[in-house]
Amino acid sequence: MNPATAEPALGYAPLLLTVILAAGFGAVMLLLGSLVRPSKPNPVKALAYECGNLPIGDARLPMRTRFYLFAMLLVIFDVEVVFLLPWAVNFLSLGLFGFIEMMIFLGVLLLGYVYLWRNGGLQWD
Amino acid sequence: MGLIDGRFEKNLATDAVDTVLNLGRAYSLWPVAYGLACCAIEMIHTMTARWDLARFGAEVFRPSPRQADVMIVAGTVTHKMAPILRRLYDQMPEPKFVIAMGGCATAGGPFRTYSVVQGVDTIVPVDIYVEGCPPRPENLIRAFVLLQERVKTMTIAKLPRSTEPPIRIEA
Amino acid sequence: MIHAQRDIGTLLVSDLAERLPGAVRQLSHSRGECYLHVEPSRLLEIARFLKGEQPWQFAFLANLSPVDWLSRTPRFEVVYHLRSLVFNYRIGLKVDVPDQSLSLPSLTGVWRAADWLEREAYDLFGVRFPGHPDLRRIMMSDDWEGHPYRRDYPLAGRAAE
Amino acid sequence: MNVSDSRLMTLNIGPQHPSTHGVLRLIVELDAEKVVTCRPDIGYLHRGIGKIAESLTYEQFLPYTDRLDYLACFINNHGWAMAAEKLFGIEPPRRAEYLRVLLSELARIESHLIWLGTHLLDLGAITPLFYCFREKELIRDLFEEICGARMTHAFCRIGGVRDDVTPTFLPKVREFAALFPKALREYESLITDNPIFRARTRGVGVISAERAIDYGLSGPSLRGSGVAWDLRKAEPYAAYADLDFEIAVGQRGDVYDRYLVRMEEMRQSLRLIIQVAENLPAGPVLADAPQFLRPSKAEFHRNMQAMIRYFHITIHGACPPAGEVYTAVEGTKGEVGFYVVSDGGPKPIRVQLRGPSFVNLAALEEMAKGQYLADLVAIIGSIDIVLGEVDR
Repeated sequence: MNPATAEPALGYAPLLLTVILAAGFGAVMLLLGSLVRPSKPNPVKALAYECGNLPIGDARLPMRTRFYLFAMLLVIFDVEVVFLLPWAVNFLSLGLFGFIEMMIFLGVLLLGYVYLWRNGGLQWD
Repeated sequence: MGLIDGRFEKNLATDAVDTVLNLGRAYSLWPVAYGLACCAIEMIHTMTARWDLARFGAEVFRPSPRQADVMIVAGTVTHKMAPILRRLYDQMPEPKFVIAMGGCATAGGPFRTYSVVQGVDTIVPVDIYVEGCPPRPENLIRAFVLLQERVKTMTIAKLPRSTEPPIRIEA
Repeated sequence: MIHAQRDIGTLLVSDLAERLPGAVRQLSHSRGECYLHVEPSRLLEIARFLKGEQPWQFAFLANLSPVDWLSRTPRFEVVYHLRSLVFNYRIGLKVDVPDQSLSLPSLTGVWRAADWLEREAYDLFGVRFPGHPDLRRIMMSDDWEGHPYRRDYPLAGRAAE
Repeated sequence: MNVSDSRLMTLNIGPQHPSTHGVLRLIVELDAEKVVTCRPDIGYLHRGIGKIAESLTYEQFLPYTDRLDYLACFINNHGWAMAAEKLFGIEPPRRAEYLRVLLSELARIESHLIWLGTHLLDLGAITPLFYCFREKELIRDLFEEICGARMTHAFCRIGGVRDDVTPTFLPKVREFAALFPKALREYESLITDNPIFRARTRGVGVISAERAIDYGLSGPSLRGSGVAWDLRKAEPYAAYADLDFEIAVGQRGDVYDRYLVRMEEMRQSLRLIIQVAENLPAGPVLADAPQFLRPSKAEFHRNMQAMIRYFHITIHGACPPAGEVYTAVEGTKGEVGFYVVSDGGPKPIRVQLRGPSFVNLAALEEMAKGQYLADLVAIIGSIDIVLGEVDR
């Protein structure tokens, strides 16, 4: 029975443990920080920093959709990289099958990228 | 400062915590990138390879005051600049220090005019004054060494009522 | 034909006497430089003439500096330094600022460089330039009273400050 | 593109900002990424140096000119000394003229090096800053060798230079002159053909020759647009007339051409330095105009009249004949002008300092209109402003 695909004996417990450990580590660090660091709040410190001036203008502005499009592109190609990671870890065990599967995945996304580039999605204005 | 500052008398535990905190603060004094005039050029020289402020852990010039510990006032402070300088100082997190670099920041320098603040200590509390117009890089490095000594004397323990003896003026 | 810098002044005065009579009061020399004393009312005319005319083409406004003579009437005088890059000529215009209006026509229409130079002249001396698109203080903060470069303004600033 | 006002974002690029090269504040209105208007707000370093000049004698004011364009201090001193000499009617000796050219060109290279370092730093490349400062330190050592100060040396005097150069100075200058071309090639290999640098600077911040002249631009900002105007050639002063060098001129007037102009200018400065180091005439370095200048120290110790005259001139200052003079030298940013009016007294009654950075900065709004915000940073770097000269 191939160990990788077998039902893990402890179920998903190890996964839960790592999540708790990771989150816990972060939380403890932040808590310790709030205990130790000096905190002297004052109204000027709470002001938005604008190169030394009083903040002018308003941050709530209608943003152009261009920004939103670039954000979406980032998400797509980042998630693509996330999928590469597990493959890279089990590269040998997955063998040729995994390789071909991944190449198809990358090919599809590459097609999307070329389509995007062709249609001027990467141009700013 | 959180829950433990100024709460306990000076004892073994606070000394240990002090040592750790002060070690971290003294050797990573991040200056805010804030050059006003001619002294700023000498400040950049101190940062680059030959004078190498990195040996003292202070080569990271943070553009935003939010991530800085030291404000080096390098140049002439004018009345138009004073409120901005004060606001930048207020927007820096504690513990923060000020180095008044050069004659202009220390006492107005050669510019005794209508538009120049005669010394930045009328605006922000200054820790170290550096003489020179502009000071040589060695002066600025000496200022950082002095500042590190001062940082090492900081403590979280409860300070007794008044630390220095009152100044007695002989009759 | 490019003239020698020495006799630019005389040639210019004679040329101006023909085309813009009465615009130039006198010609003065100082250390080898020639200065045209210009009627304040005719300043704009002369400026366009000096910049546009083919034989001169003073297209470069190098400097604009008011001078406060304090005890003399009229008290202020503005000195313009012009250069002709094509012929490498150099001339100075001296214009007395009329005391009651304390203003001279703005030359931003003729040279773009005059924009900031006039704002500085207004800020530090109080000489107004009607016709300037955006005449406000450039050096001092907007709520500053008084004009610091005047000779009756104390160097170390007024106590009220 | 009808831009309703509500969509414009007002951005404060304030006095404390890494890319404003000092305490310059820009109020920029942005339409998403494009600059709609960009109004500079200056005066944060206004020290009133022109007014200080009215309360000092000509010799006392000289160190203040160091603090105008504090990247190339010697060139300002040179300008002020020339203005005073013209007023007094003094002629500095040949050796002093040659030394002034040598030191001015060293100061020019030093200023262009810090321009290159910080300009590239703003565009995101930190390596050139450390490369340029390596050579800049060598130049500072040269100045320190002859006058003890690294930066604000006030080494010029009315009537010449303060002292003769030390015997080891010229060999060190030759050493520097031998080493610097290699360093220049090193910078150019890093930057000139770098595709990112080209993408960030080619066609950015364009200004035509006519508009540049109309705005009164001078120096590399003007020559970048194709106008071959350099005061060292147009009005040869000091020893520039008998030295041969070319003026670097660009074509398109964009950020990249201004970069090429300044790099070529460094080479021409080096040529000048080598020529002066080769045929430096012998002789005194300070003119002796008894009625205006102080006698030499040797003379001071020898006879009584010289001592009296020494103290008199030191305390009351020498009185030039009444008159006015406008002297301009080719600074690193452009035409550094001194308009001095004297009524015959020991102190000038009016000194107007023409700061090229002040005049060049006025053209920033036109260059930046319609460009991206990131390009605004490149344009500021390419005009190369120094706030000491902008605010005076």
